[in-house]
Amino acid sequence: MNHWIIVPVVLPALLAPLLGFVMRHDITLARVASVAGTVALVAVAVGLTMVAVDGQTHIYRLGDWPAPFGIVLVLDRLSAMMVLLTSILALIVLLHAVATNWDARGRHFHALFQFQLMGICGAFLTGDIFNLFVFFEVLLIASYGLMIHSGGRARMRAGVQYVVMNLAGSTLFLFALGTLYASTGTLNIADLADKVQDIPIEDAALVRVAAILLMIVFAVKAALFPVQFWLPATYSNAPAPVAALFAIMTKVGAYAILRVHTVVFGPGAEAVEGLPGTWLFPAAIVTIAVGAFGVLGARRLLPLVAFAVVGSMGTLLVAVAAFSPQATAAALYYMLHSTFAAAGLFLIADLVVTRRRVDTLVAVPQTLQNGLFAALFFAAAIGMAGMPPLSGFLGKLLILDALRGPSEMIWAWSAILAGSLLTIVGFARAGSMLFWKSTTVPAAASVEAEEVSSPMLPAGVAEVAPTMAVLALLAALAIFAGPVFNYVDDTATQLFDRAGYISAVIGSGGEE
Amino acid sequence: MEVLVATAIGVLTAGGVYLLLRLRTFPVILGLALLSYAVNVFLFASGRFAIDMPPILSKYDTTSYTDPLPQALVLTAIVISFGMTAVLVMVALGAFLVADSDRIDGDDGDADDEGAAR
Amino acid sequence: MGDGGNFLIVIALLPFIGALLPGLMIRAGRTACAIFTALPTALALTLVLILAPAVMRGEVIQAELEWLPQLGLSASFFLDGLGLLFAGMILGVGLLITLYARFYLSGEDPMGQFYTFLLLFQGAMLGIVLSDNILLLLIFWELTSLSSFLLIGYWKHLPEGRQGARIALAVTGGGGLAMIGGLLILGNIAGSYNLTDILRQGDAIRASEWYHLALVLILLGAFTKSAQFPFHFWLPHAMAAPTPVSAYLHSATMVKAGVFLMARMWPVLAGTEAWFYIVSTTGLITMILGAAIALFKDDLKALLAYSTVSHLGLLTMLLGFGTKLAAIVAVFHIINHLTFKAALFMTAGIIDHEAHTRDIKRLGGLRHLMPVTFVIGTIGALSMAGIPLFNGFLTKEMMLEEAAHTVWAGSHLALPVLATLGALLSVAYSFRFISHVFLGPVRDDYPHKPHDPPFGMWAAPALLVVLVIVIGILPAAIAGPLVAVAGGAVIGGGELPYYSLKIWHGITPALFMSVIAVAGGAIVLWLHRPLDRVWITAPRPEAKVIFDRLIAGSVTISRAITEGTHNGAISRYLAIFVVTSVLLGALAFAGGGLGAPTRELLPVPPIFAVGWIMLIVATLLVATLHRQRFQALVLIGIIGLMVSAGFVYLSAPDLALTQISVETVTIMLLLLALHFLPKTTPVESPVSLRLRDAVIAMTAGGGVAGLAYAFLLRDVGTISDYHLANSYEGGGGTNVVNVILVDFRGYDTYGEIIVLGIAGLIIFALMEALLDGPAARRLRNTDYSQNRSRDRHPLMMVVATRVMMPIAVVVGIYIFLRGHNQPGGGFVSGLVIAVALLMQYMASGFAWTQTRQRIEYHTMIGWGVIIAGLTGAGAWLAGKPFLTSSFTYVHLPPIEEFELATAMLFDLGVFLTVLGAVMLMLYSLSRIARYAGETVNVEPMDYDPADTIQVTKEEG
Amino acid sequence: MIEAALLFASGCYGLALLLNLWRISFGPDLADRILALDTMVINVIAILVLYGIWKGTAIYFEAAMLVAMVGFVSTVAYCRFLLRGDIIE
Amino acid sequence: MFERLVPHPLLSLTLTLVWLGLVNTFTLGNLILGVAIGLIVPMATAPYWPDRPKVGRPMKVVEYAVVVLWDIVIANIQVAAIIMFKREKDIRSHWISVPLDLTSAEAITVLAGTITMTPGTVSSTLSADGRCILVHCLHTDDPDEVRDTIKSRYEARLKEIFE
Amino acid sequence: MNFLIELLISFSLVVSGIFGFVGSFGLLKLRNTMQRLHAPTKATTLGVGGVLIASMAYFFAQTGSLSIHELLITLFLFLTAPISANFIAKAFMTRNLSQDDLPPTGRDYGWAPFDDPPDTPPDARG
Ligand code: NA
Ligand code: NA
Repeated sequence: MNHWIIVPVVLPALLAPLLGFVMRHDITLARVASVAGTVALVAVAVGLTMVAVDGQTHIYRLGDWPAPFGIVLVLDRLSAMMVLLTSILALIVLLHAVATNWDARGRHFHALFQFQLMGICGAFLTGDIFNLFVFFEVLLIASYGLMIHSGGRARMRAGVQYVVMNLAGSTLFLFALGTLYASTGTLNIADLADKVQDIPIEDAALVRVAAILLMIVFAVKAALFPVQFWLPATYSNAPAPVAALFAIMTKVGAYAILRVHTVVFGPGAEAVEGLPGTWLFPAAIVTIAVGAFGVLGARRLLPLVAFAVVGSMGTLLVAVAAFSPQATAAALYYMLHSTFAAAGLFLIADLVVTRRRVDTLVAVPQTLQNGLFAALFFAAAIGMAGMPPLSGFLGKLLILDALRGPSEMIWAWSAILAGSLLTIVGFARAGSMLFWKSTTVPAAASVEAEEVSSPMLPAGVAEVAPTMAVLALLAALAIFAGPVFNYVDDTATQLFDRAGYISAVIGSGGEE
Repeated sequence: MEVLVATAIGVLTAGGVYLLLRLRTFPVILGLALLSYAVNVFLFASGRFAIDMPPILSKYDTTSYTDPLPQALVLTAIVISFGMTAVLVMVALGAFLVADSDRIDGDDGDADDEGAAR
Repeated sequence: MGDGGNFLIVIALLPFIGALLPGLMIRAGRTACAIFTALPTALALTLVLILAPAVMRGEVIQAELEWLPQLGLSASFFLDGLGLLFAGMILGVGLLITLYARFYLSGEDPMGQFYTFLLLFQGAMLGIVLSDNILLLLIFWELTSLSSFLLIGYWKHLPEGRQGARIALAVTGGGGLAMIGGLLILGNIAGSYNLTDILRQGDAIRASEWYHLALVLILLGAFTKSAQFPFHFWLPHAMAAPTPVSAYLHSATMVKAGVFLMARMWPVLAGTEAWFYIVSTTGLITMILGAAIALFKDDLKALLAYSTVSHLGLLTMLLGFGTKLAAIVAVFHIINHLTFKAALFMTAGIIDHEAHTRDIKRLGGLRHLMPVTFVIGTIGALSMAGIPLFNGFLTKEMMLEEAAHTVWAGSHLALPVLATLGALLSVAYSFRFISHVFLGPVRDDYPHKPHDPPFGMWAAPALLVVLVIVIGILPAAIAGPLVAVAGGAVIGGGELPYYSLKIWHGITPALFMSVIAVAGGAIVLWLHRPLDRVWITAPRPEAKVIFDRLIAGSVTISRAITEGTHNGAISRYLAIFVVTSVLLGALAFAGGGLGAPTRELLPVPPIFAVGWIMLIVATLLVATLHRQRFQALVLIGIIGLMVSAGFVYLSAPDLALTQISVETVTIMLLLLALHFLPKTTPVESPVSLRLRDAVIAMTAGGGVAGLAYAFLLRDVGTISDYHLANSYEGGGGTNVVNVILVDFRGYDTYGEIIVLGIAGLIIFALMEALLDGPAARRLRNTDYSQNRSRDRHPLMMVVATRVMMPIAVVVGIYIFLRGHNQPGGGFVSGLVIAVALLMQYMASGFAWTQTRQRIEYHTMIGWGVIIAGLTGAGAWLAGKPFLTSSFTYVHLPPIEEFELATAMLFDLGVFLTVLGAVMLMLYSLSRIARYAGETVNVEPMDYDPADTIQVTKEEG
Repeated sequence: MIEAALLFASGCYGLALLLNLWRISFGPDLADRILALDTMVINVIAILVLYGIWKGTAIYFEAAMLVAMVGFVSTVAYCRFLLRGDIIE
Repeated sequence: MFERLVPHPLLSLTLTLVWLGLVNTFTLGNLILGVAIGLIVPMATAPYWPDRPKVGRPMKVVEYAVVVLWDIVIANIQVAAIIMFKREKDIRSHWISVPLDLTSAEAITVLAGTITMTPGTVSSTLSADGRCILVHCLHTDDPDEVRDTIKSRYEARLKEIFE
Repeated sequence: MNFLIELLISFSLVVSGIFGFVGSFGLLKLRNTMQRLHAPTKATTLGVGGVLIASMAYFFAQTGSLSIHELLITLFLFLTAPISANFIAKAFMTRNLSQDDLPPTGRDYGWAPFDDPPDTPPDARG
């Protein structure tokens, strides 16, 4: 058994208490440790991805109990990819937070950050549905802390809403799990898949309820209509690096849908035949619209970015809703892209908003390095809106290409393309206001504002580098689209190989 | 018995949902507390009921035991929801102290007047 | 792929690589910057020219790099006649524009940026014309939209620039998105996204049921890019860009992209009725409308812009005719239009640059002041008017000839007449350009005294007008081969139709039409003043205004939708969430059957029924009396008590212990918080809303109850038989629930204690943040001490606690130690000790107790989490997976056998975390209270009567 | 005989609980409600012990003990809230 | 030294008994563990109980306990009778102020507790200086007699025990 | 099981039930809060006591060994019930009464809820 599989959970879980309880008085030490830990996490994630490339489903039996009785971790291409994505994103975001001093604006940033990573990695790696709940809670509670990091009126109020919404979601999760256990008597995902297969439609009412409730739970995380309302206020009020890290949180929801509703309730299970997609698809279409309207109608930069995230989740889930290997591969590629795109946009938005001091889309005096920020914003916006040459365009093409069923095509294509148009127009309006119109406002107009706060220094390399790194990743995703897609394509194939998953997890008792 | 527990879960859920939809943080917290009771009992019920068969193994006789797994799950859920509630209480208190309002909806227009000044 | 292919890839990449240079070179000076921009362009042009002979021989040069083969996207390029024509134009004009811009832009303009954008645009444009893969083409297509956005908005201080850029992006970007759809459908029909493959399948495509949809979508892309009616309006607004941009993008290149695409797709899409009517009609309307508007524009660049619109319409119309001959005419006109229009734009730029105005009404008589410019401008304009000896004449004649032969909706007259009208208007505005700008008397009120610019500035247009004349006179020799090879590419190979490029074709219908156009044009110009007045007063829909309204409307609607739905009303979000869950749950339930019940109902003892009544009533009371917050908390106490008792009855002693202790601590936290919160909830929501919520709540409750009832009657086999069977042997404990918690599913518990630890951290962090911020002020200023009892730490309570607390600690230890085998465990134990400490805090106050506290709570949580983690990791030493437990039975002679298990150590981690977290939470809340002005007590109780006695005695 | 006595006792405590519920619902003073809750806790302790006798097991005993302990702490906390507002000063 | 190691011997004894009560099975191992806990826990919690109360005559405790238990049984019957059979308007309640001779906090607490646990009386509060107990009497015709009973029957005995 | 023990157990249970009920009945019946305070704090003590005696007897009869953990509950209740009553009484008094409604302490200081303890620094009053 490969002990490295547990390391993405245990490493941050051991580091975080040290950060929170031992190093809490020394920010420099905490920074060094936190960054070092995250670098190590990236290294481990790379290693695990290389392990997973062999196409095997690797099992880690916690407590040495056999599945389905104990909890197992499952490392396959999908979970490895998600952990790798998380760790890379985390490293970039962390460097941004350190460079911009966000981490010092409140207590316990690094500890909460590492706990959050632990929760996310745990959610990706687990092969047990109740354990998925537990790690959802770990990542959520850490996110509550990060969300309200450094306080402030608007943030606190948004924080309350965020917490309440997710507590409601967690409650529903438990209702769903109760129903699931009551109807199958097991919690292991592979075992569930096995059991659900055997449930005839005449006896499927309960398991169907469980399936749909679970989907709503995941939809809340994935910001799917009509449970997406919480996201814009949360993301736009969160500290920007946190919002950037949250880019992966929506993906946790999408991942859970992929994992659970493909393996357990996926195609071929008579009991829930067609059930997951029926609702997911129209909801995803509306989500695209919600995101697009939000971007176009935004009065402030951060909500604009947040709505763009909503829109991108809609696009992603439209592809997921097809529940086919081909569309899933496209969705996975787009997931990689949209995670970095959203993060990049939040990071650059942070740099801009910090200097403008407001995020309202009105003209204020031009800040230092206007050109630099304009260029970064332009690139990030291109990424988010899915325009070439960055990877979003390819992702969108892949999704469009994968959705060719006549009925889904008309809706999905219209929504994605029209949504893109509104998004582009919205970003153009915003960018024009932020970087072009602002050049026309004489600095004297807001002398008062300048006087009350200290003058802003130009951004150093350290502050800009993380954003640039994200953009470089988007470019790399585009340039190396072929190999990347090969990986996600095989990932999707593996994901849809339910029998292989079941036999790997419970069949042979796991490989050593 | 089953009817009573099911209805109790239902009433707890209904009360919880009703309070969850209120406009101030405190009743919402109460609502979540009720929901938490409801869901704990619900989850517990997924193991079905048995009277006087606690899953404490006895050396002497080989009686049957109730399903222990949902109990363990409920324990985990109770602890987690305790942590969550504590955080929510604190965040709600913080929001009240900072904003001088314990309204939970952001519709009184004050979310904007800071323009999210950082 | 041969050398040619390699060249092709280099050509496609050169502008992008070059785009990095200007930015780097700008410090070396403006000229160096221009040179370094020209360098890649020139290099690429050279390479194109090297490849040209082969293309002229009819070869097609191809190159392919794999990119995303799974999608059918490859970086494939090919160079055929059409590509050659366009590549030559793009690079050639690009070079001229680079030169021109060097002189045109002022010192304040960031030139590096300009050239970077220019090269990006050039690369994108070049990519379009060289792409052999329609997905690749789409990528370049969108890139032109983006780079032109940057170029149009280059003068960011001008509102027109910003607006124009956005309009252009919205229209062309939107069209591009439609085109994505169209081209993907096309690729689907053809089974390949390779252009060469697609071009071979014209018949299959035209026969497909998807043809019309694809056609419309692709044409949307082409029409928007080429400013066809009704999308023509963006082009004039793009004129806010610096003139080099206008000359490059809006005469020579970008606007031609749409025409290029129609030409490219001509073999596949043309030839159907739909194509004919959509394309030719659109072209015709655009031609006439553009010309008419151009006639009345006073801004030189606007005039030229609308004339460009008109000429693009002409090209579109020609392609729309669907005949091979018309297509070839279109190709030829592309060349001609390029030459004169680029020259004219540069002329306009020179005039603007010199006279500081482009307003025709403020100009006139410039021929005396700017003779060189006059010559260049006049030649360009005459060509534009279609006057013989200039190249514009040639294609205008051919166009009129084609129109004369084309039947439109059964009418033989419609097209010739309308085409003549278009030509007439074209003559009129061309003449107006000459006469109102250059002719007439010299004025004395120019904003700036004009004179001819330096050579560098007029060299480029001069070169172009030379071409105008040379082609005009010797068309077959100069342009013939190129037209042949490009036209051949457009019509998709096969025989070229008969045509001849010459000035005199004899007495043809086109000649008559041409004469009418010139004469009529002169008359219209003569009548310009009265017509202008009519034009100005005539009501007409202004596309730009409509577009603005459309966008403003969209924004307003978007805003209304967004802000109406995302208005921060979380109570509504939650209502939607609940309704969604119930609704979808019910639908899912209805979709499957429910087997017959397999379980008997258990009997209900009366005492249980009483508990049920208590619970129901208490819940209802909480819901109805929740406004009295304290009272609601008291009532919640009943629920907790009843649920715990229920757990006992239903064989879950561990749950009962946990529930009751957690509930107590929760209530403590709520009470601590409620101290600072309002004590009552005001009545805010109307009855209707409360009723709605009640209905939602009851539905949800009913649903959950039904669900629970459904499964309570039905058995299912579960995995927990394994847990019961292996708990003692494998886990070393008889309390199966505890063994599951610390062993079978210890990983869950590990996550769970981390949740608690994080909760503690967050609360602490939040407390610190609050005491740092404005909340601190509020706390300081609020008086919480009204109507309070005067005894803070009553003697009786203190004394009772002194006895109670140690006992509670012993109970805690007991519950901890027995947990593995009997109900209890680290969690409950932690809570019991926490409750004991809490009792101590309540009795003697926080400050007094805290000073006697030896272990920091932070440390306790940290140790808890680390101990649990290390216990889990300890299994690695034995080569076992994380959290593998081990246990042994120890026998020490005087004592009976007892068990040592790593699970206990893990449970110790749980214990420490729970205790630390709870205490840290309480600590944080009381820090806030102390901040709110509570005094700190130094004595354990308010007053110890024993002290008085002593004092009295000493005094006595 | 024991069974009958158990039944009788549990009937008494059941009724007692309902009476407590009445007082807790109608107060009138908050002190009454706290008192009623406190009484309810004591009644529940008795019921738990009765249940233990009925089933002949000591497994539920800790629950009764814990109820006794936390019941007291809650009562004090509720009262302290009314008395001082801040329950731990 | 002894005082530091065993700050409250009586408490240690109590805790050992509590432990034995908890495990509910008397074995040597449990006794050893109980004694250990009885020694360790008071040490750990000693800071919260700074001054060891003086218990002068421990044997008197037994006598006191018997008296109180007896009174409690009687009290329950009397109060039950009042509750069940007395009409509301016939119940004559009184506030009684009982001045104290006791000064030890522990003694006062035991007295107040005893008052509450015995017939028809509830000790409601102390005076601010802790020298007087306010007792609420459910039903009596002679409040002074109640006060005298409290002082003679309980306070006197407690004074012997604690001082 | 020995009849006497059975009798003892049954008797204890019946007594316990009666007093348990009477306590709560008094809580309902009595006229004001202070009076109501008497009912449960007394009757339930014997009520629970009865159950505990029954339990001890029952388990002694069953297993032959003395079960003493019931005494722990008694210990708890004897320690806590007076404190609870004391707090509830004070809660009632603070909310509904004043020093004037009560008999005098006969000393310099009033009753604890209404008067600061001796030696209170002025800033700590209230
Ligand atoms: Na009493
Ligand atoms: Na008494």
